[in-house]
Amino acid sequence: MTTASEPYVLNIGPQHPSTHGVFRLRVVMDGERIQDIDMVVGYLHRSMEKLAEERTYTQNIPFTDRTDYLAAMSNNLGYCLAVERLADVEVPERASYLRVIFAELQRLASHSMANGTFINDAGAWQTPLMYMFREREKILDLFEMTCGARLTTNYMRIGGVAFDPPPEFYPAIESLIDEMPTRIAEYTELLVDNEILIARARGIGVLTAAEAINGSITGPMLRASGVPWDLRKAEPYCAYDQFDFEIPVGHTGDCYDRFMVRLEEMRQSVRIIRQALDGLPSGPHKTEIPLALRPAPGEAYARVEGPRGELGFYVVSDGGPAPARFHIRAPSLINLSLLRQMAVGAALPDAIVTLGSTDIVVGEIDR
Amino acid sequence: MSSIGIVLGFYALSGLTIGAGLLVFLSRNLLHSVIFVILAFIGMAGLFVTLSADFIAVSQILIYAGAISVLLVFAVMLTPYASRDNPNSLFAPAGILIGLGFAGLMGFVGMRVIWPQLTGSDLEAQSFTGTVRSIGSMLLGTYALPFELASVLLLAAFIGAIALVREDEA
Amino acid sequence: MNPLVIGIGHYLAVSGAVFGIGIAIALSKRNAIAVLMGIELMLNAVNLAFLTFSRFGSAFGSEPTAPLAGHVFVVFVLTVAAAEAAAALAMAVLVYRRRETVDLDRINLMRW
Amino acid sequence: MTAALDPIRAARVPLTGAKLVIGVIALVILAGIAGGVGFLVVSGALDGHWYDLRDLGIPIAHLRGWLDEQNKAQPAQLHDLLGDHWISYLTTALIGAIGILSFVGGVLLVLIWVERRLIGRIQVRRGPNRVGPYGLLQPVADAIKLIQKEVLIPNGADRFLFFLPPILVFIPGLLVWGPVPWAPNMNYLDLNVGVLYLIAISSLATIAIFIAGWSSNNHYALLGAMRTVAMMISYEIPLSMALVAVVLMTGSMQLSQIVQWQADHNVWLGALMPLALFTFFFSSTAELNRTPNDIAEAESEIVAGFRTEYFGMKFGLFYAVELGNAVAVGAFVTAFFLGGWSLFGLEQWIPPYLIFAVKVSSVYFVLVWLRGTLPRFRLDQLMAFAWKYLIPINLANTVLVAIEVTAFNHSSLPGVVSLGAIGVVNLVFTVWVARRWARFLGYRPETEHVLHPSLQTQVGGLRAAERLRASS
Repeated sequence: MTTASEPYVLNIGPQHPSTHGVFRLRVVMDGERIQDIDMVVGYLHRSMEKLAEERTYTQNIPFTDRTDYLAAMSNNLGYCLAVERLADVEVPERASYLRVIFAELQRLASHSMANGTFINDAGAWQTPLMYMFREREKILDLFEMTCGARLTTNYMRIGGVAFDPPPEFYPAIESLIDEMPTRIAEYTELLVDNEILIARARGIGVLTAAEAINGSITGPMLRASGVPWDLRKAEPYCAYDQFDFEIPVGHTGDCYDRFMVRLEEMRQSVRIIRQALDGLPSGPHKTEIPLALRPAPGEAYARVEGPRGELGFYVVSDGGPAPARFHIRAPSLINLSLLRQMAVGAALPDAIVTLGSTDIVVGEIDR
Repeated sequence: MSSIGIVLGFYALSGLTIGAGLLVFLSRNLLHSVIFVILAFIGMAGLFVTLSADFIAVSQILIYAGAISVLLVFAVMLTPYASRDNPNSLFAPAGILIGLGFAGLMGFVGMRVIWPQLTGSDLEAQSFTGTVRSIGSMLLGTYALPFELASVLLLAAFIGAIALVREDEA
Repeated sequence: MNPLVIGIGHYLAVSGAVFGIGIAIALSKRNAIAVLMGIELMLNAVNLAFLTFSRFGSAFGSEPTAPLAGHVFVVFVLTVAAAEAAAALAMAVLVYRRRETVDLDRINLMRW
Repeated sequence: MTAALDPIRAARVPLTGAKLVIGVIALVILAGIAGGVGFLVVSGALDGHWYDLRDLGIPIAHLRGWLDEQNKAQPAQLHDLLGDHWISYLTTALIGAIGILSFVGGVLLVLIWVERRLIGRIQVRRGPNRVGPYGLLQPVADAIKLIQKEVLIPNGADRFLFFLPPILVFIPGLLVWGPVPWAPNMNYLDLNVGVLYLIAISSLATIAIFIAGWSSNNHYALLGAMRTVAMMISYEIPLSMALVAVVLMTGSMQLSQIVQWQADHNVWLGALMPLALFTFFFSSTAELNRTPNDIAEAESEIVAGFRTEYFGMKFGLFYAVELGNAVAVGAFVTAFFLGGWSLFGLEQWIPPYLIFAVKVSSVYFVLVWLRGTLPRFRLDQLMAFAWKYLIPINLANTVLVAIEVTAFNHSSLPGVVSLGAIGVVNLVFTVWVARRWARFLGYRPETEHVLHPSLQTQVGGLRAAERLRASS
């Protein structure tokens, strides 16, 4: 005999505290159990990939800020790498180092945000989020110091970076990098050993390595599932092959592992920034390129390890000043695609925690 | 009992109880009638207080207003929308007549019989100041067997309810 | 009867009225849950009568604690009421699951 | 640069000479007042007089005596109808009710500010600091905003049932303050079934919340209501069992007697029965819907639970009741487990109600602290914790306490020895049973605990993943 209770539809979003933006989950529930999830995206669609075909290569850089607005630097970097590959532009050594520094700072900021909101979704009343925001603030101040903007940085240029950091940048980043390990230790002390967090996140939203690879999951989610894969090591770009760092790899692929992998990656980022600062070469920060760059007809794909995963930019040139085709491989969208598999059969709170652990940015999903 | 507080309290509370009881009967919506039945339970608890039965009054609120009413609301929720109205059956006229007859009979008997009751100062003397201790010692002394039986009954009802509503795991 | 001197009669009248309402509800409602509410009201009325006699009549017992026997009975009635409510509501839910209704007029498998 | 970014550090003002002098003067004045009061107390000039403000019950008793004198002068007719004491009863009842209500109301207004400031401090920010000095008028501004809001009813909601719940939760929220023992003679509603009364009154709120969730015609509200009801019903049992231990130990259900017992034996029940204290506190947080048990209004999951559709002053009532209940829980934890108004004899010098208020505030602070720190459990975890964990070990605890009380009542040992033995036994029992039972239920911190990610330097795909898996 079964219950006569009927499944009902719960609309989580588009306005909901834990969808991290305008994104809607149409959940079919039986009591508190989730029977089906329908992900409705597109509320933030701005048609960026099409718009990019109307603008010059340089004009497109600000667009990439606005896809993943929590990791603008990484997006800038990926796009510039793709165009550089297309147009065969050489990047000075100093620019590569600066790119690494800023991409890793961005990773720190983004992972702070991801872990903070994850704990928030698990129910902590904003305190861990505020703690992590404290460090993120300082990183954003560094961005502001260098390029005048905090979120939509528009800092990388084709052939280098827009500005050399000002002199006051160096003491500020030194103090931040010195402080950061103690702060991460503080988070570890506050959160990692927390019984409630373990109870909420252990064994929830498990993805095995095979499932993750089948779903073309990338980034911390893939690493949490136990696959040692990181583009910075597998296919080093910029100057990553000159730095010494390690890839944190999780054990079970649950939400807790994702949290831990992100926390560990923050430590590794600090390590990379430290090495890059110590070895920062002098020289020009940019190769001059023509205002209207006209690459030879052809196509290029460049990928970087963004905070959320493999961030790929595919650019096709027909010889004109604007890309003929432009496509972004957005890790948020692809990581989100397995939410249904992870959350069906779980309870509603578990689904929310799982969603929090996938660390989506709706601007990147919808582009 | 002629002190003005008790007299006023008695009339107010009996009015509340009987009125709420009538509204239980008259409400069209089953959930509204659950609300009114809770009100009747609370009025009844007030009447118990006027009888200086403090323990029973508080237990009444705890068990009826706190527990049984939640069970009632749960049962209403678990049944579908269609049966959330409160219709009368074919027996309604007969039922109302029997109810009226019984109420009239009891009222008549209560008012007409000269009860061998305590009055005045004897009644004041017997006002129970603390009933808990006595009830406790009686429950575990004179009435120990019924008390144990009652606990067995509760356990049986508990297990029975779970067994009835439980879904098969398989 | 002096309306300003409350005695057994007044309480019994209230008890009778509530009991009558309970009977009327229990007999005339079609919904099983409403019937259960009627029964609970009747039990309450009985409790009131118990407590009334316990309060007003020490003539019914000789021991000093004897009047409180009424209270003890009420405790038992409360117990039974709680048990009964749980079991009856479980049955109502079960009947609903099996037959998709809690309408007592339509639960007539055992009529004849 | 970094200092300016840290709001707390930037807010710290250096200590100036003028401030130091003012502080020293204030301390001297305070010491003088304290000394004067101490002299008065020691000389016994205060004891029992109407101006003995150490216990507001004494002036009230004097007032009653005076009013009863006046009562004799009334016309005989009125006297026949209303009796000897009606003026004094009426007056003291009014004074008590107004006193408690205004205290609770005032405390609520202040506590909204306190809670927000404290949470702000915990979260490395400042909290409300714009409206009035130090943001003190923020609750008033909030209340004005709430009152101004338009009254809307959700589509398809049951009008009658939608308006009822804020009132229905408000009544028990006030009634629960009746039996609070403020001081030896300050008990407004000193029922001899006080403990039972508390449980009964707190169970009334369940139905109101259920109706609130159902009548809103909103899935989130219904989910929240279901969660609340499930949790409140479940946690009422361990809560009552913790109180059973208290009642067994003190032999009374009267709150004033419970506090008096603790004062007489110079001991806090929380020290004697740590398990009961923990159970009561944890279950109260569940009944209150506060972190870590705030699943009923889990913001990140079901928006605001049963009160999703409530706004304006209806929401304000829910909010006020919730806050008031948090303070009330502080009061009851204090009365049952932290010795109430007693402080090892110091209540002769310090007004007992001040001791009580300080204890209540500290419990409330713990509640705020928890709210600012912990994530939240899941519904089934909480249910399992109540039914599988708290209830069995509290049953065992009840039996243990019953045995101890019998031994205590029959022993002729001095109180220090016997109560100390009871405390030690209970502590050992609590720790041992808590651990054993958790193990029995399958809690394995060694295997399920923190697993730090392994650090790799080589990349690879699925095969590498399998290799890693096999090696770990």
